[in-house]
Amino acid sequence: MTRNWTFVIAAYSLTWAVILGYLVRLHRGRRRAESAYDTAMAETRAGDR
Amino acid sequence: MDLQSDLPIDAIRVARRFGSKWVLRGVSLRVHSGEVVGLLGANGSGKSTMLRILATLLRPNAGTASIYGHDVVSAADEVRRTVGILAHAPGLYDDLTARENLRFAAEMSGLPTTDLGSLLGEVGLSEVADERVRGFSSGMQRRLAVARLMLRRPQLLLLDEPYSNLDSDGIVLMNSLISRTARGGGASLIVLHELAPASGILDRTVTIVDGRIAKPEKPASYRVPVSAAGAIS
Amino acid sequence: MVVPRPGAWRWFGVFAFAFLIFTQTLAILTSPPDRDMGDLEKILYVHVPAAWITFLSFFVVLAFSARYLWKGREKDDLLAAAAAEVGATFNGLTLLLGMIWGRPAWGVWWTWDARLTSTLVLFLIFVGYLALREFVDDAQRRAQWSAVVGALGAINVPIVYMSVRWWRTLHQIQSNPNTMDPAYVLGLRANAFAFLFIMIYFIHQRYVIASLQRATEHAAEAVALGGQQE
Amino acid sequence: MTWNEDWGRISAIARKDLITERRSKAGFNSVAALGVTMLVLFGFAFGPDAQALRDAAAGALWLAILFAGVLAFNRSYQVELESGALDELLQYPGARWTIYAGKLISNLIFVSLMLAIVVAAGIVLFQIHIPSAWPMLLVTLLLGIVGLVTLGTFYAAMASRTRAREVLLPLLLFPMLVPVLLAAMSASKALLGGDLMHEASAWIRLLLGYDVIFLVAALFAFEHVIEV
Repeated sequence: MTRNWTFVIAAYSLTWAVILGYLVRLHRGRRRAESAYDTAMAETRAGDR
Repeated sequence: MDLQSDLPIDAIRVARRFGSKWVLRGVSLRVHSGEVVGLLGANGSGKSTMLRILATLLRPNAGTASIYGHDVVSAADEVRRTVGILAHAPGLYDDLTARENLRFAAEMSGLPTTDLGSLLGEVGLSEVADERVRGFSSGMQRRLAVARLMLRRPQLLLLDEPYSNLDSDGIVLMNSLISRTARGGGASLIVLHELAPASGILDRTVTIVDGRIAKPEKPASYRVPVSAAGAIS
Repeated sequence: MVVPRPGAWRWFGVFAFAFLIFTQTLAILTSPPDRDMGDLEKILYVHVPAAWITFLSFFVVLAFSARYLWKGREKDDLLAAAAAEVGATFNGLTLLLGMIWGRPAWGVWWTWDARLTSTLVLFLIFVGYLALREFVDDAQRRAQWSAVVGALGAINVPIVYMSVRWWRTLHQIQSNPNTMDPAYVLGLRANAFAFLFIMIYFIHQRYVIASLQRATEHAAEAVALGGQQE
Repeated sequence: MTWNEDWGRISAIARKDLITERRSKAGFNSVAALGVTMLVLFGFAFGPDAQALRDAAAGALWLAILFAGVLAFNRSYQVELESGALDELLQYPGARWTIYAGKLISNLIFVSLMLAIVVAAGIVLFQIHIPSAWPMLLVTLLLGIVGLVTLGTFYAAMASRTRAREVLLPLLLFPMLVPVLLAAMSASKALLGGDLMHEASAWIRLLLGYDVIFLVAALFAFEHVIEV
């Protein structure tokens, strides 16, 4: 049964790697999207003048 | 919408982009019954895009347009019954003969397929009626496309550089179709590069500059060719 | 378009992750080793919830795709896309966890049973869905096409499952909570809820990114049209 | 919008497509040749043992038809995209599903003819004994083709108008076709082996159900696919 612990550990590390990896991806994507949005809004205000 | 909603063309601030590039930035255009209007502008100024929107082939990203009171997005089917577009590409099937191409158009429009021979005669294609379109010159293909337009008798003609590749006979043919449509209460919007072939039939021109209609009173950076400008009036 | 701003959602995310850590610890510590499988059963607490979440998120894709086709609202398109991406992520995870489970339990990395095979086909369907979104540039066209592809793909999933099951009925009958030890059931349910919260948080985050991008385009539109828009 | 008008459009499109295909014979010939070539390659993969060949025959036949079919579906829209004919097609008033129905009919005839050639080649190359239940086999072939063409014609309407049509069509289509291929292969294999387990009829029912579901879905959804 000791051999099975490798599989259990592999499964849990994989799960956390995928979930945290996706979380990081989302956070980066969000930061990029927010800065692009703020830039675009600044241009809009500049265009109004 | 308003009292003039049955105008042949009533476009309000039509805008369209491709990717992030805005080709039309709010074009408002009205065309009245019986009018023949030329649409001018530099290459890439959005003239063809405007025609395609009015013909329901593209949807505007913003703004509205209606054809005889029918919205080009929500009432596209009604618009298609009244509009005929002559696009850049002839839209013919290379492996069908001229007659078969016309018959296909008639069947698709629910029209009788009996008078195709005389129609082909009218555009001067009788002799090649049963030859495949693949061997046609671009002028002959243009004539066949004109015949297809005549077959469907649209109330509103949307013509994209209709004179390109046409000889003088072809130009006369084209102009007679345009003026016949105008006399019958229809209208035409014609994308033009040079005004000369259309000089006798245009009522007015509008110019698209930078995705908008240039104001007629203050001339924009776009110059109408001097030789042609005299012919408008 | 209204841009969703963070607020309560940030706390929801913190809660979802805290809850997941809690339920996984609980499941690992409290579940007794299985008579036949030993400690291997602990994989189930991640594998089974991941599989449930996969199917649930694709049901979400179907729902939003159908509503997009019905009402034509941009929001539904973005939500369907977000759910598809999250679902495909969990789908890939499910498949890999299944292999990690299958190797010690059955002696093979892969077997062609109905659940495994239809999960793989589902993954391929939604890889196609995401590829279609990549390859279509026009926003309206992309929305319409992917809504249709998403809806048809979701319709296909039960048919795939049925056909693969007929093709090969080899493996264990679907385990049903009544026959299982209550200790496992509690662990599974708790983890399923934790995964559900994570899924909701991910879909929302992905949706926020997409709407920010869309709002950026709309802002550029206002500039391009020179204030003719109201 | 009478049924007559709709039928006029459907038959006009189907007739137009078939005439075009007949005149450019190269298209049909090369697609059919590809199907037969695939069979030969499958023969190398599974042969030369006669029994192994017979066991693999049903699968090889369907895969050959599938790959050749994908080419046919993209070609079917290629004709419209050349010289802007699709724009012209969309200019005609009337219901959009008629365009799909017309293309469906012409593709059905096209793929059925191809199937006849591939099956004839398969009977020779894979040393197939024609079973006594051949009418059932014919039904299986037809239902399988209908499923294949229904979704192929539908997805090609999208894929052929993207940058990556060669990759995108199989990527979208093949996973969707899993039930059709499984059912058609299993039923064909069972029937070729004499259907000792009486499983063919269950597969044929599955094929029928699949065909009906996706035919209806495609007819309804086509408008959303072609209009933009």
